[in-house]
Amino acid sequence: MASLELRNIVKRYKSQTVLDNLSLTVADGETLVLFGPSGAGKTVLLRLVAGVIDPDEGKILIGGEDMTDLDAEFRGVGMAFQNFALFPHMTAFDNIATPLQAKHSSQGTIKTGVESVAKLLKIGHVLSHKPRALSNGQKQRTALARALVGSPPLLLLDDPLRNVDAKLRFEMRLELPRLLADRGATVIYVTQDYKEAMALGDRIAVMSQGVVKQLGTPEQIYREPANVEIARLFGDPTINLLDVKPSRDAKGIYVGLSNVQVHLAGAHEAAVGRDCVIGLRPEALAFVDEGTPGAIPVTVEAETPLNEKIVTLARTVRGREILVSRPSGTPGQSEGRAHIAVDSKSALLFDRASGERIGSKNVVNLRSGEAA
Amino acid sequence: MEHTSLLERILRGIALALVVIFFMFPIVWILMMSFQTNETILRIPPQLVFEPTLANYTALITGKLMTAAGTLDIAFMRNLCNSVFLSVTSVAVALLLGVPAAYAFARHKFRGSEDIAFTLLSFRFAPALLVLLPLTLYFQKLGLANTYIGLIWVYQLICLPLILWIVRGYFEDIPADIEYAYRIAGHSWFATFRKIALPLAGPGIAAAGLLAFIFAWNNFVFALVLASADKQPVTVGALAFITSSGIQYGQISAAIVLSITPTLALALYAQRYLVEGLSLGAVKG
Amino acid sequence: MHEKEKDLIDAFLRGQVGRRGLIKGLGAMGLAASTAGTLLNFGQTRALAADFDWQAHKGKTIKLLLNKHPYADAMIANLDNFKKLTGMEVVYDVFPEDVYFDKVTAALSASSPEYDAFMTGAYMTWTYGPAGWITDLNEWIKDPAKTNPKYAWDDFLPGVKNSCAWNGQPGGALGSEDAKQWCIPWGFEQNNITYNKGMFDKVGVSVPGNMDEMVATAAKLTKDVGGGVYGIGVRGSRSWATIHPGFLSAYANFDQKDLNVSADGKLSAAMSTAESKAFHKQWVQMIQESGPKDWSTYTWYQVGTDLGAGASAMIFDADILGYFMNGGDNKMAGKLAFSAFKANPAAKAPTPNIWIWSLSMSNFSKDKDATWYFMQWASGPEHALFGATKMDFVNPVRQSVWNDEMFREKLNKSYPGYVEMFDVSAPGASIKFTPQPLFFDLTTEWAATLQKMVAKEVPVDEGLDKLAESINSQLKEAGLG
Amino acid sequence: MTAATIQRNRPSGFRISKRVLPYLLSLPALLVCIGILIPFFTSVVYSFQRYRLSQPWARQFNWGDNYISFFTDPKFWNTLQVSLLYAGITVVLELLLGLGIAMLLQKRSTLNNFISIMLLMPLMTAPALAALMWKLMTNPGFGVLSYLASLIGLQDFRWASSPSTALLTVVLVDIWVYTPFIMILLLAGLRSLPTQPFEAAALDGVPRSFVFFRITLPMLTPYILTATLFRLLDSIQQFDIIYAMTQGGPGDTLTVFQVEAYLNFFQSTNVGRSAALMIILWAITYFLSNIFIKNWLRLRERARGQA
Repeated sequence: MASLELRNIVKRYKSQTVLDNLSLTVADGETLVLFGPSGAGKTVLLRLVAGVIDPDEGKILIGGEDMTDLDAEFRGVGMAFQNFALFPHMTAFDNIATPLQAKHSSQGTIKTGVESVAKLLKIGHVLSHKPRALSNGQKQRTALARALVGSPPLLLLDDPLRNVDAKLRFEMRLELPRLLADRGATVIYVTQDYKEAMALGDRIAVMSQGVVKQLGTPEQIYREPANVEIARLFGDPTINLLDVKPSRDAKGIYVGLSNVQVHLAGAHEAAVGRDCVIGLRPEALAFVDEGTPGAIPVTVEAETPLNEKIVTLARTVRGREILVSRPSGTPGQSEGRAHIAVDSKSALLFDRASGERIGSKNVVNLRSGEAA
Repeated sequence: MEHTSLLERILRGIALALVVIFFMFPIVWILMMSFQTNETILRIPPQLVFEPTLANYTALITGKLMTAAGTLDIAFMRNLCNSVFLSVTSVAVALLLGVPAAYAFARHKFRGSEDIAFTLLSFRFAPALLVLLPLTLYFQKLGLANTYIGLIWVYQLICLPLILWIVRGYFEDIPADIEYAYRIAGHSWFATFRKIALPLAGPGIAAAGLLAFIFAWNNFVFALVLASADKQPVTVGALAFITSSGIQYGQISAAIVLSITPTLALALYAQRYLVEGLSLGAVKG
Repeated sequence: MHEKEKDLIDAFLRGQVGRRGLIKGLGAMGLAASTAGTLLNFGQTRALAADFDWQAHKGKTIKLLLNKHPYADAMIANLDNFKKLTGMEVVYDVFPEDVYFDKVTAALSASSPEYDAFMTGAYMTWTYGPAGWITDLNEWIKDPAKTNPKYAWDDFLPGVKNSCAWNGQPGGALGSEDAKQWCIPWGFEQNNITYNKGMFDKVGVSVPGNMDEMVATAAKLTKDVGGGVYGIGVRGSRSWATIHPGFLSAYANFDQKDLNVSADGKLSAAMSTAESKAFHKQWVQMIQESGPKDWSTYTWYQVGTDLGAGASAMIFDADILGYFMNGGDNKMAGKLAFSAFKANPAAKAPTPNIWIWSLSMSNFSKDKDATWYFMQWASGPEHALFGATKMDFVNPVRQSVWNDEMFREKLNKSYPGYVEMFDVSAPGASIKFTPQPLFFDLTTEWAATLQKMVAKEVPVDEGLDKLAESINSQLKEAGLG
Repeated sequence: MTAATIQRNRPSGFRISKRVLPYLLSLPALLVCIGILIPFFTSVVYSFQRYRLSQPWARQFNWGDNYISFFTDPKFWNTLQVSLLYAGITVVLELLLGLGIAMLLQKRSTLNNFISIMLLMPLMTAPALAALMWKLMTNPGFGVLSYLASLIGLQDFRWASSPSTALLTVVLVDIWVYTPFIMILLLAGLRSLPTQPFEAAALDGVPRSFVFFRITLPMLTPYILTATLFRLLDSIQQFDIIYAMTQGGPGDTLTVFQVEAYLNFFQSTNVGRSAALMIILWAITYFLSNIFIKNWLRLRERARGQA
């Protein structure tokens, strides 16, 4: 199989720097998700690895070998595009067969190869169709099949679920991890959907404006986001962010929320006395009875069932909105006055000016891309 | 456009009919003249009824023209063959040179590519005579005067910029990802060009080629200045019917009809490429 | 060939049998006249071979540039005899007249060695000669080693021959002592009247004898013939060709000139005289009243075609145009008649300006001696006679052909009045232009001015003054004025 | 796959560098055109000379004299005026007519497709021959158009032979030959427009004139620009039709640039003046095409940006 190493990649378009001195290592067999908003440079990065565009500076190593100056066809990677990029003048079969044809495989090998991957992706019945006769889902599977069919050691998947409907996306999100694991390939997966990122990634690299802001396991990213922005991107409903100024008393470090002192667990010493933003995941809040220590009085304004959970919009006495999430079927309050409590262990504190998280344990060395 | 009133449909029909009459009438009239002798053509006022004769076509095809001054040898069929040969070869060469260049301009934004592309296009707009006259001197020195090669070269002045400019638009309209996908699948740039870019731009290339063919076919002055009689196209050849014993109107008409026929046949054959090909969105760039 | 026939032809060539006797004799042997002609030429070929080494350039090839014209057709029809005589190969390019001279200019200005000899008009040599594109042919004509003794340079009509010789000085007299023979005349045209007898009889008019009568006759014809027929056909396109035929012939008859040449050789425009203005007025009036409606697009083709098709009642143009329209499948074939025309009542005789189709030798020819072999054959007495009697090579430029009874008889039979017309106008026939390199500038602008006058865009007097002014400034600019 | 198997896919032997490739692809086309550039510069040199073929001894550099003399030469100003007028009239009329016809034929149907191919026939007629055809048809005697004109009361209509109608006649021929060119480009454009905006407008009951001026025209602009560019620059250089019909006459009515330059070269053999005229014509076309292409590129960028 193949590991991937990017060293100090710089890519500019005209005066704009799209990738700024980016370094990244992906281990053999690992699935790395590139996550970030559009324009972050994810797709450019993928194309650099594929070899269809060239970096201005830096080196690309695949399987330990320098491939920077090698054209795409010599890199032996497989890629699926966000817009599928199917060849409109070829049947699905021929589309899928192109990587095998490039290897000058025999007709028989090609047929077997295409049909087996088509079966795996459940598109065996549309192989004779041209792309325009395929549904979006079928197109997406065809594109995926084409990327997989040559058993490439390195797979590049550029947001393959972006242009398919919700149902299919849901299905594929379940299917894909197994599929990728079975191939045993090294995978780089680009997405803008945090759930996809969480579901698929062994590690996630969160990108923004051409640099990796945070690199870590899905757990790390969720629990210890490097900054407010990342915290906001991961999680649905989005994290509650409230301005606070942590103080210290005998019991430890606390913040004031609606005149209630909420004590935080964990190492937050650095935050004391600074203008901060506190991040509270909706699921880290729970309805409690009045009188529970640290209970914050709120007014429930609305309640929305969201699949397996229920999201409640509440308002604090200072008028700040707050989202509370609880699993369906658990007790809660749907209107009127209520009290909520904070799971103090999961509270996150960010510097208000810079947005950086304060007191992180796993500070990422962003320049080298390696976790400290 | 769905709900059109009856009145509007009638008006549209009338407008279309007028258009067809204006553009087709001269063709029809020339077609009729080509089946008449000089005598019936010269009747005043002109008449619709006549006894058709194939004499004009016979004269053109056999190369024997009967006139007051005796039988003249005419080389009209030779002119026709020259036109076919010159136009086909020129367009073929222009495609061979222009399509890869158009691809380069479309896909690779290399240093100075816009300037070079514009320079190439501007050749299309240089007055032909400006280049042609000194060119005769150089051709003489290079031994290209009076050769088909020299002529085909000069014809590039008409064909190449047209093809370059139009085809470039088609290539730009093909999403780059489709080509990337093929490269990543393990194919060389040349295979990608051949198997992906060319087939996808095919109708556009055909339409551009057809337009270039029409312009090459219609050219008059290049061969006249640069080549001897045996290499003249049909546009020059049709003038041979203005003879000292009178203007052979019937034969001129037949010559015009014969000279339109090959391009028309080509256009009919390739008609789906012409409109649909052009509407791929390439002309807009 | 049978011995008897050979003997007969040889006897003819020795002068023992007259031409008519020859034809009769051959006819009795069952040969058609045309075959007899070819045989005759073949015999001449053998006779020529006896006195001159025609085979000196055997195996060589020369290439000609020809205009699509009956003269060229006649030459091509006889070409096999030349090939047999000399063992040379001749290839040729024929171009339609519409583009012919442009093709010549293109080839010569590129110094192309492709063509060895080409057809041209005498006017064109005023450009080609100074440009160094063509050769002075005196070098060959006067060299007995290179020219067949029977070539008979003196046989050429002097006026025509001299019109092809110019010393290269702007304004220099044609045919002067120091003149260079830029081309050899081949066939020529005088400008006279060809008219439709039937129409003249119907309306009851006779052939006009001067300009006033011509204007009146043309007007009457236009009014009375009916069927859209107009009175007089003359050329009118925006080209030198509009000036040189009838127009200049009549103009010269009033002793008017295009240019004045001063003692020190300077040129100046001469068309703004009172006489010139009076003549222009008459001419313009004639076209307005009785000319073709689209006169300004008329070249000799339209002028001729209209006459042949019965759309015009008379033309004042090249006599040979009338000749051609009187034959073939033209509607009016056989119904046309010819007459010389003297525009000025005070003049003694007609003074037709002439157009001379000639042969020139390219200066870029790679083998001029071989080319001359072709030229002397093509302009030689034998071919001239062949062309005149067997083909439509009118008007021949050799006196011997005009003296030939068979030729005169042929003309008299089918073209009544043609010979008389020729005889009347020939003494006064010559080129009436002043030779100078700006010939085409001058005549094109003159034609454009005429067009403006006919369209009433400018009064005649003013137009001529402007024309003279413009021409004077161009002459100055070119260092000639 | 191991590193070793990747190794096997490595290119061997000669390989074209990615940077060189585009130059390599465009080089042949460029070379062919550069060959034509040399005579262009020769013409520039001629234009700065006093150069008549018939007076080779007087040939010398007179630098800008050929150009300077144009300023005081009424013939030159007439040429400039006629050329611009001709180009302006033909392009505007052909554009309007071409757009109208394209809209009539917009709907895809067998009949419309057939008509659009039929309408291309004038374009396939060489302009030189088309001029000949129209000359035959406008002959005052047997010409059918003259006859038809006389039927509607235009006795004696003189077409190309009268200064007052000559321009009209050649413009008519130009329209006949080249409107199909514009028509086919605009038809292609119309048919490639997305349908949604039109459907939406129709549903909302937006007036048709509004749809035309606010939706159709703006979306069609790139096509219109291309068509106008090609036609305008061809039209200002028109030669075949005018030369074949009137040789620039009657009078100086139609002495457009190329006709004047052609006559200057082939009849007057005044190479210097001929070259100077064409250099000016070239400068005009270069200037115009520059404006058009700049706009065209900008429009295209914008269209791409939206996509």
